[in-house]
Amino acid sequence: MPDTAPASIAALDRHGIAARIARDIPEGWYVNLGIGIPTLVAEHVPLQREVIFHSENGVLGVGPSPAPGAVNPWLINAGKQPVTLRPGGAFIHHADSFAIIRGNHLDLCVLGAFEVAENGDIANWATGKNDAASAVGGAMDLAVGAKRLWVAMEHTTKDGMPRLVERCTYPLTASGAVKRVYTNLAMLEITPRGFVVLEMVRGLDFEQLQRSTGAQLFHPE
Amino acid sequence: MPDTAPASIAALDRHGIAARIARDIPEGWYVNLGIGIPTLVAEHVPLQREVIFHSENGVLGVGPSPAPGAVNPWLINAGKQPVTLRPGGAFIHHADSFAIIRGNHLDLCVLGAFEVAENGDIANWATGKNDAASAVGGAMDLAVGAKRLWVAMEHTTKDGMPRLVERCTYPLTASGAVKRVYTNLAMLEITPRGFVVLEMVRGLDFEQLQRSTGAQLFHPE
Amino acid sequence: MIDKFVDSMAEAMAGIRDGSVVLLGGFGQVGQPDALIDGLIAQGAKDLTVVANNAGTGHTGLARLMELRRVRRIVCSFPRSAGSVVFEALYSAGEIELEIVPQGTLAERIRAAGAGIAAFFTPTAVGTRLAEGKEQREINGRTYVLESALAGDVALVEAWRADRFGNLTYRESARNFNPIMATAAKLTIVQTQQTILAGSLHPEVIVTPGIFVDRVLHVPYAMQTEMGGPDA
Amino acid sequence: MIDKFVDSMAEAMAGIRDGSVVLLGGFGQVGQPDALIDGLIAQGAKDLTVVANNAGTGHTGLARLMELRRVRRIVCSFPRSAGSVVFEALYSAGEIELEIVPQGTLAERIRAAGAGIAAFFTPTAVGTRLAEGKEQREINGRTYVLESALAGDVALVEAWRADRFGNLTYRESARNFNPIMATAAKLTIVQTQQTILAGSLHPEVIVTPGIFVDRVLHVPYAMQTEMGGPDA
Repeated sequence: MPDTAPASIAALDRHGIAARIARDIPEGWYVNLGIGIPTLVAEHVPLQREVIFHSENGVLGVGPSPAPGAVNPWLINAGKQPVTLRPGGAFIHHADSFAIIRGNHLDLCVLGAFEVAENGDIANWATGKNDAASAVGGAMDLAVGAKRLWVAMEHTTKDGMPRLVERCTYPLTASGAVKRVYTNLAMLEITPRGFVVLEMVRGLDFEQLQRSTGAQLFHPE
Repeated sequence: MPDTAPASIAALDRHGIAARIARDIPEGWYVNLGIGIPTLVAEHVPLQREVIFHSENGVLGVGPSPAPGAVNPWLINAGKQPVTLRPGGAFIHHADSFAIIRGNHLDLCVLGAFEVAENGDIANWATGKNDAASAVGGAMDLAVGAKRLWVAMEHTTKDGMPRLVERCTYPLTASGAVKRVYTNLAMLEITPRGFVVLEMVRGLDFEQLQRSTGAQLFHPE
Repeated sequence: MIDKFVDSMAEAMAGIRDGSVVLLGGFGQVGQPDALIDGLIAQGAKDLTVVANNAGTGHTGLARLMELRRVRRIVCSFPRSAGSVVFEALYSAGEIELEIVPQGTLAERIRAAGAGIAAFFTPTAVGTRLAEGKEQREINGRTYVLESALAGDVALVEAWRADRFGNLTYRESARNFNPIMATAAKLTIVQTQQTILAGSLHPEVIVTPGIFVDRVLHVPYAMQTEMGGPDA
Repeated sequence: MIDKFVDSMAEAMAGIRDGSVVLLGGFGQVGQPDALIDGLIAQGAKDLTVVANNAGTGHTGLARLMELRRVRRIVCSFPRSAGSVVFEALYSAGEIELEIVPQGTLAERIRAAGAGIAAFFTPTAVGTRLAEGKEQREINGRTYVLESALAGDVALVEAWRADRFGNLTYRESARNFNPIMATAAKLTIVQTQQTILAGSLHPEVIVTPGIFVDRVLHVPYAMQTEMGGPDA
């Protein structure tokens, strides 16, 4: 395909976003992965690079999914999927698990989101004022507690509406918490200026990315 | 000796006070014993009557002192004496240990005191305003946290001054906390009326006890 | 001799009153005291407030208790999930009250109740809908919201092993809310998979000391899954 | 490969700065990180604030650190005890600051720092000299006092067993303040009696998960008692 056609944009799929995030996680970090694309990140961290995955339900050292037939019914992650335990893992109770989260001990949390604003606000748990029974789970604790909050999401909605915005329209999960956003199109850092584009996928230019974004984008200084 | 002479008062010694308290502790209670006379209480609870003694430094199920030569240097009580562990015992950390205390889970705490007032105030940690470096330890937590606070002490000072008073003169450990006082002369309950005398030692009459006490005494209703 | 084992579900459930606040251990299906929830269904108490992470799935257990209109109010972090059909129907019909609490705040409020802490300042939910109307305060340059202790009348707990003193261990991720709920209720009732009848658990590995436990019912897992509980 | 073991006391103590707040585990002599305290004495940091249950005894360990005028301030529950001669001399000479905290409040303030709780309402000390000047509030008919989190720059911890991930267990009553102090400092340094070199501790019996631990030094007990520490 010719390089100039829109179809040549090498947008990432869900695993592509997860793999891109995995590249930025060094050995030795303690990391919590939210539901959705974030959960896929673990699959892209090589087992020999020791990263300790934490799950809200009191598991440190979450390992890969078990083989079919080897499922342990007592061992699930926060997404309620069966998992395994890696060497060095530990079981703790819920108050201790959230002491880890709230107490700023996690090096990183990766969450999905509906919207991220240029001031670092994140909305990822409820879609409107009427949705009073939305499930917040541990997202608010994770968003304020981890040393770094990164978001993994599609750059726009299925209808093409931007998810990176000036101000969130959905109910907030936390204010001013997001440090980085990894989308199918780009990797952006949130700075006092706003969204700074650190990487774009092949075939995409800055103006195209700006048109898919609901807030001003900046080049790195 | 004739029954009427003052010398015939069968005042209790320290072990006598401890033994009297031990009689009132039923099987199954969780009990914290302070330093001094209270610590002796455990010796007077028969081993077949299962009482679980708690120590602030994270021990549940404190047992008798070890035999000489069988001292375990890792196992002490809050008075820093070597102890043993009884069946059913558990080790916990300090925050969990004081969660037990503050959270109202102990059936009983027995403390020593300098003074107890008729309103249940207790003073047991510092003797004056100048004594700014006094050691409070866990006494304040125990006094407010246990379901029942009993005090074990001599009825008067060595100089004959009353320790049961209208208002404490020493710095308080807790206000309105004491339920019962066991002394070398009597056992008294603290009620909305004040000190009610439930028992006196043999040879002592109510008027004599009143003269040794700095607050009004009452008969049971 | 101290012996917290009870012989029947009826004995385990005795005295639970209408209007009680009931703390339910478990996260999803794991660590949930399924047999005791069935026992509570049979016991009959109503007008309950249930504190749990989830609002039940399918038509069994907590969902069944709600379906029978025995739950007036639920306090949880994750009400709507796959299979939460009973909750959703009751909620949209206005037949159940809901208090949503962030999961860590829920855990800490329960832990505070057990530890004698009346209230605490947490950074979670500041600036969000769930902090609206709550006292906020800036401490060392950061804003915190005041949350209060959440105590229960009854806690239903699933343990892995228990001894006659009520000392408990849990299995893997089934630990979750169980240890903190055990500390926060006036009456803590435990179902355990295994019992240490001849002696006691090792003092270094006990997660919940017996001081927090009132009654223990032995519910071997096979019995529980095949028959829905020992009395079913 | 994650490996939190360090090979020398110098490596264990690297970077501790003047003016640090140092949390010292232990209750009396039990669970006290004696070798690490000796290491801190050798390391040289001064103008320290020490948080510990006791204020040292005799002329070794914490007492020695104070005697060398390296401790500006001590926060503890039980300053004056048999043998606290160095503390008493410094205190009556006005050469050390003292903050007395009830033992349970001390433990809870440390735990709060590790758990991201900025402050909490406790019933302890209400109506006493130790609550004077502090915010008080009636909650559900009872009066509570507001206490704030107490964080450290450095925690010195004594463990029984440690693995390369920094997971720890403790021995009997040597557990005491160690697990909560491990959670509450920017830099947590551990001395351990035993190491699990070939693998890792059992996940059900770990008391302190490695996430709280930065450095582990292997200090077998005999070495420690006979020689005053591996580098002494």
